[in-house]
Parts: sequence; structure tokens; C-alpha cells
Amino acid sequence: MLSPEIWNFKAPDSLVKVEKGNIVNNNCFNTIQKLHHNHLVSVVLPDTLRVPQNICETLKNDCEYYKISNVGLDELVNINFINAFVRKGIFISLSINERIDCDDCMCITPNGFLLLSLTKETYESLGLEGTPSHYYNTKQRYVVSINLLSNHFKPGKKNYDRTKDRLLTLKKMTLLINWEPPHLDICPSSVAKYFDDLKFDVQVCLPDFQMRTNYTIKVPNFTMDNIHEFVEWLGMFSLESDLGGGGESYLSTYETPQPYQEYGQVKFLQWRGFFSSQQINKLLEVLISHLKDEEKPWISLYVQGFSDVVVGWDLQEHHYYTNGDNGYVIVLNSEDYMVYQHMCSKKSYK
Amino acid sequence: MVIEINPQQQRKDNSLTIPSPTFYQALLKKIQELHGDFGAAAIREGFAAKYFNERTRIAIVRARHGPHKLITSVLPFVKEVDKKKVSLVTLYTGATMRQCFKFILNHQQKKINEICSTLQSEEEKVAIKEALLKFNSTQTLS
Amino acid sequence: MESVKGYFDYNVTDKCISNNFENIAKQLYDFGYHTIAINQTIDESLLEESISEGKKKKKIERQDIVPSPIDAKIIKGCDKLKILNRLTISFTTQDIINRIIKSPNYRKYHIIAAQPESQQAFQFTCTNFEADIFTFNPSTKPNYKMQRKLYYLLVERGVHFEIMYGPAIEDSTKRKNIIATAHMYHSFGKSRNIIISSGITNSFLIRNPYDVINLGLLFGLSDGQAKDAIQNNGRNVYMHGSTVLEFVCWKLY
Amino acid sequence: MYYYLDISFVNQDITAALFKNHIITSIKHVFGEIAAAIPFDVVKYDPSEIRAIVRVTQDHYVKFRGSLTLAGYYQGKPCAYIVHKVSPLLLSLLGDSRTYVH
Repeated sequence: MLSPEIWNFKAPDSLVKVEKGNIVNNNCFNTIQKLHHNHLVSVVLPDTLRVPQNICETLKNDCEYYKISNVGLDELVNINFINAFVRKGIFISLSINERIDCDDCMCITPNGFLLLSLTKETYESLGLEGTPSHYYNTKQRYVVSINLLSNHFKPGKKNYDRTKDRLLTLKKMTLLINWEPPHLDICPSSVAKYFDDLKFDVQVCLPDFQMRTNYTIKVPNFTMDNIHEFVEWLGMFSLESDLGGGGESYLSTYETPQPYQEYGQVKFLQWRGFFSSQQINKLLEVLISHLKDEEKPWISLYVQGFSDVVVGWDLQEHHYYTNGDNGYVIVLNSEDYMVYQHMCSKKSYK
Repeated sequence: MVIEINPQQQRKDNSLTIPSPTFYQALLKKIQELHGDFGAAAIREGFAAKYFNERTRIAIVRARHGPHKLITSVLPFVKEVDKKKVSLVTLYTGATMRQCFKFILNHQQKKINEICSTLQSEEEKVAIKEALLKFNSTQTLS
Repeated sequence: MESVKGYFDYNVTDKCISNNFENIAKQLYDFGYHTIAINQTIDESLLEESISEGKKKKKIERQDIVPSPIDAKIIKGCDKLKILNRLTISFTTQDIINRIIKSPNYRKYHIIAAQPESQQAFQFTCTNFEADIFTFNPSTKPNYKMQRKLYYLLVERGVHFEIMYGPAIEDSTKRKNIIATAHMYHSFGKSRNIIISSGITNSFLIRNPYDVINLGLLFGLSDGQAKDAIQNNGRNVYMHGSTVLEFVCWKLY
Repeated sequence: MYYYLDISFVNQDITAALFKNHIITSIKHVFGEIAAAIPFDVVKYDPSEIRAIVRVTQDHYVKFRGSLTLAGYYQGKPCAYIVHKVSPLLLSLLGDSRTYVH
């Protein structure tokens, strides 16, 4: 007779991958390209008196995205829509207010796949082919993948008509849409106009931007061998936590890692909204040039993905056990970079 | 799952009388204190304690495999049973009753030898031996 | 069949109805519980008393032996919230069950839970009674003996074992009984077919579903079982409940 | 490795020290004195919202969170801990995409 575990309870797993390299070969941009639906971006600039305007504006200008309420998913396989937006430029979308662990979720990836993560019941009533989710070995959840850019995916073909017909039966969802046009002379808002013309409730969303300055802050030196402590410090600073050194050790034993340096001003910038990996890429480019011009000790960038997106890193299936974290931290100094990737565990739950 | 413990009284006298239920309660109280509600609940199924030899002061504690770790961790902290100051020593941890009885038998034998060495007459030795072993086996059967 | 979604909480006690139910339902909904059941309990011992009090009333008593289910109004802003009715029968002998089943109100409940209080009642639950949930009284130690065979028999019949966390917050004795019972389910049936419900009486006892999953780990469930306990198994209970109900109706008409 | 929890306390205004003290008492109730010694840090405390960020090692996270869940009373009055978000990466407590209003 077996007794349950009573002493060592394992915390839910998560994976951390640390990658180091030289800034010259630009490998750090690869990481950014692997996570497509980004929600929150934050930047820490140590020893900075004035934040250059172009950093603040990279994720503010031309970063509008659209919220469209109550869309039937059959609209997204409309051939006019595919030809006008999915095929051209970079189009990403995901459903909001739906939980990946309980409800049906949808997302469109930049390579033109429409992905659905469905509960067993919805999947059975939908009748489109899919694969059982990796995370539940009892087959409670299925992922349906539709290639919108396939050559055979057009009206008149059996597959197309059937897919469209079946998607009509799904519940309407609220979507976020981010589209980057292929040419500068096309207005990004044309995607909004498309849906507006179809009499949908379209709302323009602007990223939420916050900036903060903290004075006289002990900042740890960035070296490659104290990465975990350094990333923890970034968290402590970003959340304005107690950075240690005070008298009250009863509450917290946290101390800023040694060796550190004290800077007069440290800036914290944060954007929230819906960003594509291209937009993050641009921000990183701006940050790198700023780093080179101003000779800062280092610059850090933290990006957090959406909790309820169908796919996370490398288009692999995402899930939510007790948290749905996907994110990465990039720390750069004038020569090296470090990427700290944080992803949900790939273990399936038994 | 049987754990064996040896309550050693502060006073240097050979026998010690503790009713088994009191001993059980003392253990349970300590577990409640050190491992909280969760510990008390975890060990409850299949938990039994029996103090059964007054001369050699041996007791058997039964617990299920797994939660027995909670009990072994608590034993060193038991200082008082039945208002008598005691300290407990784990002598043996075995997975079956049989294993434990085997151990007890050996242990008793050793005790007998110890006592015997302090005794003078041969008759006394035999008497003691018989008393101890007999006591042991009858208790075992019950 | 209507689909049920979100996290499940099958034990919102009827005490909550008088006690600001709207607030409680809203809070449960915001935490992510989208299917809840209002629980009403029939206690055999109380019924016996009322019957022996006046034999003249017996005929009427028989009519009202099962209270009619509480009809909860749809709460504003929680349009996705599905409210079911659950009846828990606490009994020591099977005689009462036969009377309860005959009651017209009985069929109005979506989910039936059995709470046996004696060895005989336990045996009856395992072999004959079509219950959806097997539950226990957290304030007392169980006075029947669980057997592996019977546990598996219940699992085979699609019955789910309930562990409630609400009483475990309120009181230390109940907490110990609940944890011990949960561990007993682990050793007898590898914690198969477990559902975790709240059993709440006020809004302070409501916990986040992810807290409950974590609590499931302490109850001896594995990672997956803990999540199933408030998600997938909840759906199975609903399906089981509705098929049994259909079956009964079909037999009657 | 650590786990970080973003929690708030529903009862009444209390100071950071009392807050930490009550967590220790809650752990002691559920897991006893041995577990009450597990180290954890209140790295941030916001008295206006009675909301805190707590750091605990991964080995103790499940027991720690379980104790918070089962904590029902503060000075005889009902109370509750609401866990907003947990993560092994502190930075991810900056925001939750589930609760963000676009």
C-alpha cells in the first residue's frame, strides 16, 4: 500500500535556458524571432539622466493594434482577408479573455497558420482534424492547425469550404490584431478598415507606456557568472522592491549582489500591449546603438509573452498549469550579450 | 512498518511503567506540534504505538511507509511521556513485524547477558532469562 | 448535451443563498469557476425525527422528503456562469434511499451525492446506489472501512470522490480529517476520480483555482490529477449526472 | 532557485512585520514548527493595498502556498490570502496578460 508524498513537494517545473555570446554576430536577435506574441516589454537603463526620445517612441509610434469584438472565426479564412493581410506583411492575432486551460483559444502566427486550442467537446463538435495536446495524456484538449497560406486553401476546394463551414459553428471571439504592412506607403490601419467595413466593433489600442526614475541605486556589476542573481536583481529593481541594506532584516534577507556600484539615476521603462517580434527587434537595435554611443555599463530588456496563447517558443504548444509564463531577458554590454530564456515546462502532466 | 524506540528514564532504575495509550498520545501531540495538522493527518492512518516491556523499556510504533519519516523526525524531541521525563532512542527500523521481532529477540538476549554479568548465582541468571524472554513472547502473541 | 466549461466547484452550500449569494457567485466567477453547484443536504437523522413526531403528517412528509431545488437567478455580469443543483444524502440505512428516489423533487437535481454514515450504507453506495459523487462528513472520522475493491468498483461506475477544502480552512479537526481522508483515497485507489470542491459557507473561504490545484498536491494527488480534480473530472461528473438522469427518466416513462 | 508570489491579504490593515508573522503562524498551524522555520522573504510590501511580493525556495513553495490557502483567521476574524500570480522568474510579476485590459 503506497502512501502519498508528505514531505518533499515539487514545485511546478519551468525551464530556463541561458545563452551567452558576442554582440557582433547578432545572435541575440534570433531569440526575439522565436516568440511572436509579446505582451509586456521593459527596459532598465542604469546611470542615465535623460532617456533618448527614440527609445521611448520605438514601441509607441506605429505600434497601434486593434481589438475586434465578437468575430466569427470563419472571417479569418475569408480569401479576401488572407490575400490582403495574411499573405502580405506580417500579420499576427490572438484571442483574449479566453483561458488556454479551460476555454477555446485561437492565434495566427506570422507564418500564416491559424491555430486553435480546443476543449474536447468543442473539438468533437467542430469536426476538423487536429492532434491531441501534448500536455494532457487523457486527451482533453486538441490543437487544430490550418495553413492559411497553402496553395490549395482557396474557395472551390473541398478542404477550404469545409473548414470555413465548420469554423462558422465556433463561438465568436474577441481578437487582438497586429499587422505590419509590406510597404511603408500602405497604412497599417487598413486592416481595421477591413473589419470596420464588415460592421465589426473595432477598437484602436495604444500601448501603455510608463517611465520611472529611481535615485541613488546600488547596481550590481554585470558579469557572466552571476546571471541568476543579476536577473533576480533586475526583477527586484523593476518591481521597486526592497533592495536590501536597510536595517529591517526580519522581513527580507535580500541583498544586492556584490560587487556593485552606486548610480545617481536608474531609469525603468515599460510598455504593455501587443507587440510583434519585429517591433521588439527594432527596439533592441535602438538600444544597441544607444549603448554604443553613450558607453553605458549595460542595458537590459525583458519581454513577456501572453499567458493564453496557443503556441509559445519556436511555435511549440503552450500551456498554463499554475502560471503561463514565457519570456526572456536580454542583457547587453558593449561587447557581450546574455539571453535568459524562461519557458513553461515541456513535461506532460499525469 | 515498525519503528522501535527505547525510552530511557532519567532515574537509574530498571523498570518504567507507561500505559500504551499515553505513549501514543504523547507521540501524537508532538507530531501535532512539530508537523502541524498536516503531519497529524498524514500519520493517522495505520498509526499505532505499543509499549510492551517494562524491564527493558521497549516500545513498538507502527506507521505506514512514507509518513514514518515524520515520526522518526519527531522522536528525538519527545521529552515527556506520562509526566515522566524520558528520552527516546530509535533502535531499529524495519519493514515487517517479523523483522522487528527478530531484532527485539536479539536485543533482549543482549540485555539478558548484560544483566547476567552483574548477577552472581547461576539460578538467578536462569530466572531472569526466563522472565524476560517469556514476557516478550507472550506480549508478542497478543 | 450542453457543454460545461471553466473550473468546477460542486459544493456551494445552501447557506450561501441567504448569505449574499450574488457576491459569492460573482467572486467564484471572477476566479475562473464557470460551473458551480448549489448543494442541499438531506440528513437522515433529522428526517427520522420529524416523522416520529407526528405520524399523522406522514403522508405529507413523504411528499416533502426532498426539498425542491433552489432556483438561482442568473447573476449580472456572469452570463457564462452555469449553476447546477446538487443533492447530498447523508444516510445510515438504505431504506431512506428508496423513499427519496420516489420523491418527484429528486429528479430535479443535476447531481446526486452520497454520504454514507455506516458500513451498511457504504456497502449500499458501492453496489446499488446511482450516485455521482461520493462524499464524507469532515467533522467526524469515517465509520466504515474502505477497501481497495470497493474503491475501484466506484471508479468503474463513474463515481467521483469529493474532497472539500472550505472546512479545512475553518477548523483544525476538520482539516485533519480531510487530509487523512485524502491520503486514504491515495492509498486505496491511487487518488483516482477525485474532485476537489469548496464546501464554502461564506465568501472568505473562496480560493483561487490555482491555489486549489496546489492544495491538491498536498492531498496526495499528482500534478495532472490535481488539475483534473477541478477541471476534467468535474466535466465527467456532469456527464455522469446527466446520463444517469436520462436513464432514470427513460425507465419511468 | 526561488519562486516568487504576488499576494494580497484580505482582512484589515497590518504592518509588514505582522504580515510576515501571520504567514509564519499559518505555516505552523498546517505544517508544524519544523516547517515554520522555512526561510522566506517579503521583498516588497505595499501597505495601502496590503499586497506583497514574497520569495520562497522552490523546495518549499508547495507547502508555503498550501499554508496560505488554508489560512482562515487573523485574530479571530476571517481572512484570506489572494494569490495574484506566481512565477519562478521575478520579472514576470511585472504584469499579467490575463488581467490586462486592452
